[in-house]
Amino acid sequence: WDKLLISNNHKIIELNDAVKKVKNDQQVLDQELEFIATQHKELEESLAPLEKEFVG
Amino acid sequence: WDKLLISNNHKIIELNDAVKKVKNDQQVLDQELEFIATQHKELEESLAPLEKEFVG
Amino acid sequence: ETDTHALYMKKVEGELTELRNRHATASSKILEHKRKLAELSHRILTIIVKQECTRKV
Repeated sequence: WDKLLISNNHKIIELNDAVKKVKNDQQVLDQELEFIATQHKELEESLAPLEKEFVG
Repeated sequence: WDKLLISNNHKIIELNDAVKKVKNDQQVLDQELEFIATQHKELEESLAPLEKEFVG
Repeated sequence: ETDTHALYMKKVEGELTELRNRHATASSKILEHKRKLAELSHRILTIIVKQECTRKV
Protein backbone atom coordinates (compact mmCIF):
# COMPACT_ATOMS: atom_id res chain seq x y z
CA TRP A 1 0.00 0.00 0.00
CA ASP A 2 2.81 2.30 0.82
CA LYS A 3 4.21 1.74 -2.58
CA LEU A 4 0.92 2.61 -4.18
CA LEU A 5 0.64 5.70 -2.05
CA ILE A 6 4.12 6.83 -2.98
CA SER A 7 3.51 6.08 -6.61
CA ASN A 8 0.26 8.04 -6.47
CA ASN A 9 2.17 10.88 -4.93
CA HIS A 10 4.67 10.92 -7.74
CA LYS A 11 2.02 10.70 -10.38
CA ILE A 12 0.11 13.55 -8.87
CA ILE A 13 3.18 15.75 -8.92
CA GLU A 14 3.66 14.83 -12.56
CA LEU A 15 0.03 15.50 -13.28
CA ASN A 16 0.31 18.86 -11.59
CA ASP A 17 3.22 19.83 -13.82
CA ALA A 18 1.46 18.62 -16.92
CA VAL A 19 -1.69 20.58 -16.11
CA LYS A 20 0.35 23.69 -15.41
CA LYS A 21 2.08 23.37 -18.72
CA VAL A 22 -1.14 22.84 -20.63
CA LYS A 23 -2.65 25.87 -18.94
CA ASN A 24 0.34 27.94 -19.87
CA ASP A 25 0.24 26.78 -23.46
CA GLN A 26 -3.43 27.62 -23.64
CA GLN A 27 -2.63 31.11 -22.41
CA VAL A 28 -0.05 31.53 -25.16
CA LEU A 29 -2.51 30.20 -27.71
CA ASP A 30 -5.15 32.67 -26.58
CA GLN A 31 -2.68 35.51 -26.89
CA GLU A 32 -1.74 34.41 -30.37
CA LEU A 33 -5.37 34.38 -31.34
CA GLU A 34 -5.72 37.93 -30.12
CA PHE A 35 -2.66 38.90 -32.11
CA ILE A 36 -4.07 37.35 -35.26
CA ALA A 37 -7.30 39.26 -34.77
CA THR A 38 -5.34 42.51 -34.58
CA GLN A 39 -3.34 41.60 -37.66
CA HIS A 40 -6.45 40.87 -39.64
CA LYS A 41 -7.92 44.15 -38.61
CA GLU A 42 -4.81 45.97 -39.76
CA LEU A 43 -4.85 44.18 -43.07
CA GLU A 44 -8.47 45.07 -43.52
CA GLU A 45 -7.75 48.70 -42.77
CA SER A 46 -5.03 48.88 -45.37
CA LEU A 47 -7.34 47.25 -47.87
CA ALA A 48 -10.02 49.88 -47.49
CA PRO A 49 -8.35 52.77 -49.37
CA LEU A 50 -7.23 50.45 -52.15
CA GLU A 51 -10.73 49.16 -52.58
CA LYS A 52 -12.04 52.67 -52.67
CA GLU A 53 -9.59 53.57 -55.38
CA PHE A 54 -9.75 50.55 -57.60
CA VAL A 55 -12.96 48.78 -56.93
CA GLY A 56 -15.04 51.84 -56.37
CA TRP B 1 -9.18 3.90 3.03
CA ASP B 2 -7.83 1.17 0.78
CA LYS B 3 -10.68 1.75 -1.57
CA LEU B 4 -9.92 5.43 -1.75
CA LEU B 5 -6.30 4.68 -2.45
CA ILE B 6 -7.18 2.42 -5.32
CA SER B 7 -9.83 4.75 -6.63
CA ASN B 8 -7.30 7.57 -6.51
CA ASN B 9 -4.92 5.48 -8.51
CA HIS B 10 -7.53 4.87 -11.18
CA LYS B 11 -8.48 8.49 -11.24
CA ILE B 12 -4.88 9.58 -11.65
CA ILE B 13 -4.53 7.38 -14.69
CA GLU B 14 -7.77 8.74 -16.08
CA LEU B 15 -6.74 12.32 -15.51
CA ASN B 16 -3.37 11.68 -17.05
CA ASP B 17 -5.05 10.48 -20.21
CA ALA B 18 -7.38 13.44 -20.17
CA VAL B 19 -4.48 15.86 -19.84
CA LYS B 20 -2.72 14.13 -22.71
CA LYS B 21 -5.78 14.54 -24.86
CA VAL B 22 -6.09 18.21 -24.08
CA LYS B 23 -2.43 18.58 -24.93
CA ASN B 24 -2.93 16.84 -28.26
CA ASP B 25 -5.90 19.01 -29.12
CA GLN B 26 -3.82 22.02 -28.30
CA GLN B 27 -1.12 20.92 -30.67
CA VAL B 28 -3.66 20.69 -33.45
CA LEU B 29 -4.71 24.26 -32.76
CA ASP B 30 -1.08 25.33 -32.76
CA GLN B 31 -0.68 23.93 -36.24
CA GLU B 32 -3.77 25.78 -37.35
CA LEU B 33 -2.38 28.98 -35.95
CA GLU B 34 0.81 28.48 -37.86
CA PHE B 35 -1.15 27.92 -41.02
CA ILE B 36 -3.09 31.13 -40.46
CA ALA B 37 0.11 33.06 -39.80
CA THR B 38 1.62 31.81 -43.07
CA GLN B 39 -1.46 32.73 -45.04
CA HIS B 40 -1.57 36.10 -43.44
CA LYS B 41 2.01 36.74 -44.41
CA GLU B 42 1.25 35.78 -47.99
CA LEU B 43 -1.64 38.18 -48.11
CA GLU B 44 0.49 40.96 -46.72
CA GLU B 45 3.10 40.26 -49.33
CA SER B 46 0.61 40.40 -52.13
CA LEU B 47 -0.78 43.62 -50.76
CA ALA B 48 2.58 45.38 -50.54
CA PRO B 49 3.08 46.05 -54.28
CA LEU B 50 -0.51 47.23 -54.59
CA GLU B 51 0.01 49.77 -51.87
CA LYS B 52 3.27 50.87 -53.41
CA GLU B 53 1.65 51.52 -56.72
CA PHE B 54 -1.26 53.26 -55.12
CA VAL B 55 0.88 55.62 -53.09
CA GLY B 56 3.60 56.00 -55.68
CA GLU C 1 -2.62 12.01 2.20
CA THR C 2 -5.04 9.90 0.27
CA ASP C 3 -7.76 12.41 1.00
CA THR C 4 -5.54 15.20 -0.18
CA HIS C 5 -5.00 13.32 -3.40
CA ALA C 6 -8.70 12.93 -3.91
CA LEU C 7 -9.25 16.61 -3.28
CA TYR C 8 -6.48 17.58 -5.60
CA MET C 9 -7.85 15.44 -8.36
CA LYS C 10 -11.21 17.11 -8.04
CA LYS C 11 -9.44 20.37 -8.65
CA VAL C 12 -7.66 18.97 -11.69
CA GLU C 13 -10.97 17.81 -13.07
CA GLY C 14 -12.30 21.30 -12.77
CA GLU C 15 -9.25 22.71 -14.47
CA LEU C 16 -9.58 20.24 -17.30
CA THR C 17 -13.18 21.23 -17.82
CA GLU C 18 -12.12 24.85 -18.02
CA LEU C 19 -9.34 23.97 -20.44
CA ARG C 20 -11.78 22.15 -22.67
CA ASN C 21 -14.02 25.18 -22.72
CA ARG C 22 -11.14 27.44 -23.60
CA HIS C 23 -10.12 25.01 -26.28
CA ALA C 24 -13.59 25.09 -27.78
CA THR C 25 -13.53 28.89 -27.79
CA ALA C 26 -10.10 28.91 -29.39
CA SER C 27 -11.25 26.44 -32.02
CA SER C 28 -14.18 28.58 -33.04
CA LYS C 29 -11.97 31.65 -33.12
CA ILE C 30 -9.59 29.86 -35.43
CA LEU C 31 -12.44 28.98 -37.73
CA GLU C 32 -13.49 32.60 -37.72
CA HIS C 33 -9.95 33.71 -38.53
CA LYS C 34 -9.79 31.29 -41.40
CA ARG C 35 -13.02 32.62 -42.81
CA LYS C 36 -11.70 36.14 -42.43
CA LEU C 37 -8.50 35.22 -44.23
CA ALA C 38 -10.47 33.77 -47.11
CA GLU C 39 -12.52 36.92 -47.30
CA LEU C 40 -9.45 39.17 -47.21
CA SER C 41 -7.76 37.05 -49.81
CA HIS C 42 -10.75 37.42 -52.09
CA ARG C 43 -10.81 41.17 -51.59
CA ILE C 44 -7.12 41.49 -52.39
CA LEU C 45 -7.60 39.46 -55.52
CA THR C 46 -10.41 41.76 -56.60
CA ILE C 47 -8.17 44.77 -56.10
CA ILE C 48 -5.38 43.16 -58.09
CA VAL C 49 -7.72 42.44 -60.97
CA LYS C 50 -9.19 45.94 -60.98
CA GLN C 51 -5.80 47.51 -60.75
CA GLU C 52 -4.60 45.48 -63.69
CA CYS C 53 -7.57 46.65 -65.71
CA THR C 54 -6.95 50.28 -64.80
CA ARG C 55 -3.36 49.96 -65.84
CA LYS C 56 -4.27 48.55 -69.23
CA VAL C 57 -6.77 51.28 -69.90
